[in-house]
Amino acid sequence: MSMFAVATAGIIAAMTLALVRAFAGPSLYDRVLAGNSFGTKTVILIGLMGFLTGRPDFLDIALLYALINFAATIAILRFFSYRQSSKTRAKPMSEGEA
Amino acid sequence: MSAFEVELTPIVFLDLSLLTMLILVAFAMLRSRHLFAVVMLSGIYSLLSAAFFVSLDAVDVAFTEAAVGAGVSTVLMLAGMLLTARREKPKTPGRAPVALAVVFVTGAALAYATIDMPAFGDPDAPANSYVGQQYVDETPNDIAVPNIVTAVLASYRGFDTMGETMVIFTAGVAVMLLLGLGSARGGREVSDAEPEDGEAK
Amino acid sequence: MIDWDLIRDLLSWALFLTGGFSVVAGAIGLVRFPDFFTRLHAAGVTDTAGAELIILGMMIQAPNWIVVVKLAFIAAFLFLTSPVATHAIAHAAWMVGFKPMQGPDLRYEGDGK
Amino acid sequence: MGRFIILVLALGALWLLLSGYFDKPLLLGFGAASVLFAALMARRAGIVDNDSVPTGLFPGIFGYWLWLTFEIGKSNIGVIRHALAVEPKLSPKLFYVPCQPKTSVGKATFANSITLTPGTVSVDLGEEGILVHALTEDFADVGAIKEMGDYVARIEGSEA
Repeated sequence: MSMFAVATAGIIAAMTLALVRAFAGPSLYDRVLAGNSFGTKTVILIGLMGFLTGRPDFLDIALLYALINFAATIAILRFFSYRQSSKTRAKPMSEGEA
Repeated sequence: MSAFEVELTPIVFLDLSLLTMLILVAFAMLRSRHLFAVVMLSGIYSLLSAAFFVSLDAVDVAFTEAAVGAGVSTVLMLAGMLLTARREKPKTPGRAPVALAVVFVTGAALAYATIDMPAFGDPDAPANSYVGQQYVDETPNDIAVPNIVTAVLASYRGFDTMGETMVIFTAGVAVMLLLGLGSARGGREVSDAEPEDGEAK
Repeated sequence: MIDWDLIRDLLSWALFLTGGFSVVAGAIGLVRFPDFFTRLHAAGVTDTAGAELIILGMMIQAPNWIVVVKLAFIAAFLFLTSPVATHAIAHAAWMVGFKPMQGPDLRYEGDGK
Repeated sequence: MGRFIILVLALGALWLLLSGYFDKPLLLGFGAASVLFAALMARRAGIVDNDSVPTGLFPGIFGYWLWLTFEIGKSNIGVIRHALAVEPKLSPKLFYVPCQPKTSVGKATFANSITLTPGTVSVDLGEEGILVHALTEDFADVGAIKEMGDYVARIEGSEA
């Protein structure tokens, strides 16, 4: 039982728990949070995987994942705020008409 | 050809748990009627499958999966959500025996086909026994690119991946046009609608 | 004569154990805590203590300097981006009108008695 | 122009450290070309300013990071205790903290430091300061958070 296996087991357990939160919700933002947290765990998992197989050369991918996970979270939230602002802009107009 | 000898290393446990999580996420996506939840779960699905690709040594596929699956397609699906409702219409429980039968027959055929496959990493497998070793040996001398996958794709297979190269070339040209690199002045001057913003910056 | 390999192993065992423990504890908090804003704090534990400790443990075990450098970049990148992502989620929820639970009896504001 | 040179040097160092090639002319040439391309694009987009190349923060930021690491460690223990407690006694609280740093980089550093220490998350930046959500009353320690802001204000330098 190597130390990397122990850490990997911890990450897998935490991933399962994050999945529970992503399934349960209840709100949209809970799911985004769970997804972001899941991404961080994936980054560490890929790093650990390299050490488990004795070839820690795949860290470039972990680095790329860290970048993409961040960019994707920001993109999703930008999208929500865009949707929200278009909604609030539409609202007073329809009220004014009514 | 080779008997299945399953050695329970940590990597096997890792693969098993990744696959289990993939199945769980897939079922949750099928069950959920909340479309935003489905989009977020599909992002998680991409992350999981990318991790699984890394475990299978398919690093280049994992790269693509991470960029396209977890990044671009999530945003595209969200953009698609703008055009539709937030919840899926409840539908009558599945009555599609033909579809189910097709899925089962295809799945069984695929599972049957894996029996003939050589074991993972078998030195006598077709993939390892013909010219593969030669490429591995010669690439560092032929081309000064350290990544053999890149060298094979861009150089040795330059002709049969011509279509692929064309796509990349087209994408590059499109990016250059968007950035305005073609014009001598470096793009048109674009002024902001509100002058206050421009001054504040 | 000091056995450097043993010290290295012991050190990274300690880092992996504490790091793995923090990751799991953060995930437990992510599931257990009552509302969205409190869950943010639990996710923060995973992102800071958990991730950085495990990466530090890997750095100690790295076979050559380039692996150390890459791990250092991952650590620095998580250190710089995780608060931005957490804040972005919190701010987005706040702007939409999510109100956090407040006070020791976990009541929403304006919820009445 | 000074900032541009610093950006090129930083990107070049990043490329060298991540690739690990020091003796292959072809690859080094590609690396130099990509570094220059990225830097020129950043310049053309007009984002080579104090926000993206915060030269004012150095070198004081290293001491601050060291100090922050200990703060993060302390508050992590607190949050983990609540996460694993049989009956967690949470008392979430929203409150404003005055924001001492004046530059945009300083404000961002301060707000991110608040978020980075578990137990407190910065939610919004308004006229009254930074709106902070804390997990319990203990974490809602305005004095300690203000201390952090003072530290950032000391090292932030000027906007120029």
